[in-house]
Amino acid sequence: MPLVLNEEQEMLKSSAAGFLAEKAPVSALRKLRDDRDAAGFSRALWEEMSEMGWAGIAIPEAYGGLEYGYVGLGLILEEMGRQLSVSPLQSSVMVGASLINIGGSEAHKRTLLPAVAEGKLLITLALQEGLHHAPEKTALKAIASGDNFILTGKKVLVMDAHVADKIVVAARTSGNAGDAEGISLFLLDAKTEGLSRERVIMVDSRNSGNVVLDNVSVSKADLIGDLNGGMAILEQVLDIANACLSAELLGLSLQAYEATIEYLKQRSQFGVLIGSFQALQHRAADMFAELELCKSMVLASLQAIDNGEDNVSLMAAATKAKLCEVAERVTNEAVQMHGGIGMTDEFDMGFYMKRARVAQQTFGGYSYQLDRFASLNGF
Amino acid sequence: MPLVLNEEQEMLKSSAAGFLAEKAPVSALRKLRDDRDAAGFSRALWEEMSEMGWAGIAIPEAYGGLEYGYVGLGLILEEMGRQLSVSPLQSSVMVGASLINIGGSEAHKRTLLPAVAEGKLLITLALQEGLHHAPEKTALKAIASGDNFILTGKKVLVMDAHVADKIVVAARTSGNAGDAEGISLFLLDAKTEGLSRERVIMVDSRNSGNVVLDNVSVSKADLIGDLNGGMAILEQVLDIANACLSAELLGLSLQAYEATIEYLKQRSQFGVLIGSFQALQHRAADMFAELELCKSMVLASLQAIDNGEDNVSLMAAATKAKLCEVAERVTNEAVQMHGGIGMTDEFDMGFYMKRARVAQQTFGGYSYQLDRFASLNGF
Amino acid sequence: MPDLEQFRADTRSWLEENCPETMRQPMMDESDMVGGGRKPTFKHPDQKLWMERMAAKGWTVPTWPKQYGGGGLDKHEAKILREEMSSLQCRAPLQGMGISMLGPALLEYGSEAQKLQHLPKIANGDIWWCQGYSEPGAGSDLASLQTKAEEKDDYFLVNGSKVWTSGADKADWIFCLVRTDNSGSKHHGISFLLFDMTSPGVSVKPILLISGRSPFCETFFDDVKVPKENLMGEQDKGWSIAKYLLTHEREMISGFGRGASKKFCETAVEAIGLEHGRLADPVLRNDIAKLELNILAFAKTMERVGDETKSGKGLGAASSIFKYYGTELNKTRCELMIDVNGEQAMGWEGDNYAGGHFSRTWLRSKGNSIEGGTSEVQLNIIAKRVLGL
Amino acid sequence: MPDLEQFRADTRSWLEENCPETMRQPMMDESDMVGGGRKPTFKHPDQKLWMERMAAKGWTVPTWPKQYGGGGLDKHEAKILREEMSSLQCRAPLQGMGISMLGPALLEYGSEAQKLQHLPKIANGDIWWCQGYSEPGAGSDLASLQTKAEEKDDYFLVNGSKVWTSGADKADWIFCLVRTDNSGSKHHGISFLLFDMTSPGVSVKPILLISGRSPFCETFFDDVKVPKENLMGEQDKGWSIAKYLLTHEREMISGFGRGASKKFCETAVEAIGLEHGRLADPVLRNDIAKLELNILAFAKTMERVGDETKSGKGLGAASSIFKYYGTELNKTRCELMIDVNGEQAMGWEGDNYAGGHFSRTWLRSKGNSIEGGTSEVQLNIIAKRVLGL
Repeated sequence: MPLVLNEEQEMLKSSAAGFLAEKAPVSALRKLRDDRDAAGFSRALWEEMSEMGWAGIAIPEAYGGLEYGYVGLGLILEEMGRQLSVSPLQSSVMVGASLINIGGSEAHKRTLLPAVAEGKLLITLALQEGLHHAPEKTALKAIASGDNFILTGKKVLVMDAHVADKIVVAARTSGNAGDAEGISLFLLDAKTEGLSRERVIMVDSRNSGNVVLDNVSVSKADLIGDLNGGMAILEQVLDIANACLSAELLGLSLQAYEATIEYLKQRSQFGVLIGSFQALQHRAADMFAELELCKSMVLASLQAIDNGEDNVSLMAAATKAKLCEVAERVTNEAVQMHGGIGMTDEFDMGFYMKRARVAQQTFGGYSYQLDRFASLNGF
Repeated sequence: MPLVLNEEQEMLKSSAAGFLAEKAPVSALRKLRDDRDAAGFSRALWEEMSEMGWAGIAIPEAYGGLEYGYVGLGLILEEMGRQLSVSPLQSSVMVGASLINIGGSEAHKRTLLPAVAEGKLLITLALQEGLHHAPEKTALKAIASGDNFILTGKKVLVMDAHVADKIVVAARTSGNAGDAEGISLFLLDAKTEGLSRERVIMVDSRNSGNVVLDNVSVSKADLIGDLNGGMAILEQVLDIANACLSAELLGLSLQAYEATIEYLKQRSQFGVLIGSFQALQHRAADMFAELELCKSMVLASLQAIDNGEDNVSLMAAATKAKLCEVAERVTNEAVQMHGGIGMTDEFDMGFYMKRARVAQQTFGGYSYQLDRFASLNGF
Repeated sequence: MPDLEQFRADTRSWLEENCPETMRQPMMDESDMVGGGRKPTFKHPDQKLWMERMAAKGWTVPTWPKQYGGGGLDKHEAKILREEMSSLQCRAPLQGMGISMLGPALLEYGSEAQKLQHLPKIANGDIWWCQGYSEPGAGSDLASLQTKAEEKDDYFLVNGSKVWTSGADKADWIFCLVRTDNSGSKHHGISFLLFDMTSPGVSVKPILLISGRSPFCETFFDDVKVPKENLMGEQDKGWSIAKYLLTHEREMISGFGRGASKKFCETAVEAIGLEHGRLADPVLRNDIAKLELNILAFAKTMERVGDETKSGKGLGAASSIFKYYGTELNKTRCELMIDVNGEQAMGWEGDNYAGGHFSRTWLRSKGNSIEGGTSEVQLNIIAKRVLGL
Repeated sequence: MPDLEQFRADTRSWLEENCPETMRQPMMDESDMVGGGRKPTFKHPDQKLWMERMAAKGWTVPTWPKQYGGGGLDKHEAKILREEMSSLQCRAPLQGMGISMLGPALLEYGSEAQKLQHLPKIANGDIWWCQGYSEPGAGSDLASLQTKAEEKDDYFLVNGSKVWTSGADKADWIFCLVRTDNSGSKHHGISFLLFDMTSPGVSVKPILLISGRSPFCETFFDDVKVPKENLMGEQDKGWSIAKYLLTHEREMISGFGRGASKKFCETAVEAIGLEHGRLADPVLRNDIAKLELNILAFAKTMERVGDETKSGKGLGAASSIFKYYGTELNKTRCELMIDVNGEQAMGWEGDNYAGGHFSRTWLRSKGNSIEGGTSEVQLNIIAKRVLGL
């Protein structure tokens, strides 16, 4: 498959760009934050997005989706990154639907995916327990009890925890924290007794939260995938999530970068445009090169997923590592090159820097991904 | 002790600078190389240096030295780095004499050190066996046989191997490659039967070589330090050697850097001096900052050795790591900023880059030292 | 030097007796700092006690002459006081622009009357000062300032505005760069005025930063009358005072790189753990090792420059790197702090996230390389003045 | 496309039959390259055989028209040939400035007579060409060239000198930028001449590089007479040809970053070994991981630009990074190669050190970011032409 967007994809990208610039620009995020909005995103907007098919963009047609693949989802996320648009696309489509589609039974798919595709059901994943992403370190215990399992423990950084309808919880059913084997995935209703949710106000003003499970009872029928076999599903879903988050990071980096280049062309200091300073020019040109590499990696890894290639994990790890590195650098340089104004809350650049760091850390940041990339390469 | 040179040290440094600029500049190294000189250094010059006391600079007065400490030796090596002067100061004074002084018996010291201090005896260390510096991986076997040991194996990167009078060989007397315990140090006469030496023409045109031992018999009396206890001595000597090599790297980096700054002030391109290009200015200014840090670290680690402080290993590892990083960057930038002329053999800059890499690698380069620094810090 | 040993012993016992236990804890953030002023705020009553006790001995400003409220210590005694305070972990009793910036400038450039009027009040924490330097749109190009001071009979009439005025919403007085002449080069015609923030025509608007805090303000002057005796130094020649203070400021800000009581790598080991004796995150380990190495090398360089100065070699060229290197190092440290603390560092508020301590500290650090002369300006200065390029 | 499938099958079987086994081994260094010329040197007789067989099919220059000695392949066929050669690891049968630089320029700017005179000899390896661009003292500022060509009756009289002339000591002909007019801007008055290196007045002096090799020369012209029909393109307007060729050259040099048959990390594992499943040197592991990642990302970017061009989007802005990024990447690779190979990489000669293969390759790589437009010039170009700064 050529490493280039086809006409349909180009159209999707430009229509998403237009829609988001109008309906979900940075000012919308700012308003959600300043209003301390209860949902943290606009439900009306999510309805519009769903009507356009975005909630089902990567879901197979058989289950009510558009089946545009993850290249399609990535294009939308890239544009959302540019505008810092907020929606449950990451929690419920990028992760939730992918989980069900990869690991769920036929019954799960039939009942859940069409509702997700319509935007009427939000499914999220509760995975991380400690300070850092480390799926194999899952320790939250699920103890068998008759036909049920009893779950107790705490999860953090659960996207849209406070508004999700269903939560897939990764729990340990055998072995010890650190073993890849012995992790199982349970589909819980968010209103299940014993499950409590706490919204956390994050640095990026988004909607991650904590989920506490206190003797929650789940039926074996609510297992996603095989007992003890959760890791294989998680790996596939996490590869998808990291490639998609890389697309979002690409969009926000491009936006921050382009705004900075524009600023260099307008701002004067010492009687000349600061864009005429060669030291800034060279830093800008070098970042341009890095961003071109990022574009190639994002597209290549999303295509690898859609084509079912056998190097998806390696590509996803490489892409996320690269995007973490470049997004961090570009957002830092954007603030530095803007000078004092870049430090003010009134100006938008801070939002880009904040979102970048959270998206970087989500499902493993630079150090996690570079280590994984090296290990997958056998060294 | 204040982190500043005293008057005596300042005088030593400036007299060394004057002497070396006249007697042992880069052109002398070039001539040694082009003539394929048999010794690889000037014996007459070494005699002059020895008469000034340099060969005994760090040797205690009781054994015929000047007892100026390693700060003194470092000052001379820094100036030798500036001129790329060649002499056995590294092999026989920095390493050989330090080995005897730290690990030798009173008899060893009395018989050997005065001769080293007079410049009449060259002692070197044969340590490395594989591609990389890894003292605890010493595998060369020394098998006990009556009152003797029989040594067989090969050593590489032995400084001045082909001209040394005595060679201290690190050998394994118990345990396995990788164990810190079980290494012993043997003092061998270079003419011992079964010992052969091969000079290797190195990228820096210096005098490292290989030593092959084929059933060489050594007496127990020639042990330096305790049987199986060589590692403790080696560690102290290697800390000294790495701090001193850092001083040499500092000198060569400063010289390469200053020559580059001068070039930026003379060379025109596109009708202006290239030193007026801000991108080059910022790179030069940032390197200036790094070099100031290097100066502080070199002096601090040499003082720590002379004061017998308990953080010598940490300081030596940190200093060598820093100098490796900065010397590599500065010599690379020096060639790049000089452009085409920097690539020619006719111009001296290539010699600085070549010597830098060998001095970096000797007794452990950047990756070895940074790892050691982290480990010594407990992480 | 038996006198100095005696001084050390006396100092230590006085500190042990007089420094309250609560004032021997590390400061958590800016809210633990004491700034004094007409309407001082004290988070804890011991802060007031400690400030007053130290002020009574002149030790809020140990090296200032006694007649101006200082301690009259020579540099050896001052060093001993610093060392003993550090060894007992005593907090600074009083901080702010008055002590660190204006005071030294007054001692150098002020008239006797100005010194007597202002210095004791600074030393006692009676007056909180702020600095009026930067202007909207001027940024790094400080000398292009436009705030106008017209010479009238016995006063200057000040009109214009300042930005990035640190703590202007809490300050009692301001020291301020104004333009008294527009006809020559931009460095000529600048004057240095001191005036009361309660003067009619002064208004202040805090600037909300990306860290969610407001340490800086915009400050507006609308026909503010400043008595002529409040001019410090010569009229039109205030640029030399400005430069003197900029150097001071840079040295202060470069200190951001220092002073963490616990080594960064120890925090990392607690947060991440070890594996085969090495930090369990091998990539982060590398970055942390580089950071620790540079923190060490930077500290040694400050020590070296200090020792060179003490030994009479003057302030060497190495000091020109402090602002640049120190602030860049601190930014790197804060980025790694985010990585090390992971989920905890993503929080913005709430007790579980210490009110967003990590994320806000990280965001605030981004300003270090902008305020007080950007890193780019610092590199320009090194290239031109030190390297002669 | 059944024709293309047939073409692929035919090509493969022809290559299998005709490419000698020795020509299916990776090249070790420059001495394995075949350049042809009047006095060709072949390290191995199969080199000659392979060059002649390929030349006979026109496949030394597969896309050139058949009347000029080329293979007349379209881009799809050419791609198939490349892929099949690569899968069988066939070496390039003939390389040099004639094929990669002058040929494309001749096709674009040459007269029909010039094409017929020169192209077939290039394709057959009969003539070795060198390039006369840089001049002593001009460096990156190519257009300030001073080599003078005075117009006489039926010839130009050329005086001056060139530097960094690649392979001038072995070349038969030179294509050369000269100044035919000094009166206007520096970009005007440059002309593009082709002439025989055996012309009276041409002399050559090899330049010894830090790598101990001499791929470049200084070349001197002393009253060299060049017939007027050897002018390529318009007189005084040679700068456009020069720019065209510079772009070509940069694309060639950027290729240094690619093409290692074995992954770098595999070599590292062999040299250093694993510990707990990770490379035993944890610091080097990090640097190698970054390198491998950037090699991958750079390769994907070249692939993307290629695919964009093929799909009719034209050569995007991304191509402007190739020279800069590719050469910097190769320098990083060579530094790490030194680190990985340690003691072996410190050798300069002798069989035990493969004649200094590692050290000389490393030293040679330093020139990549200087020749063909320095990295600084590339960054200037991106900043101005792409970013509009």
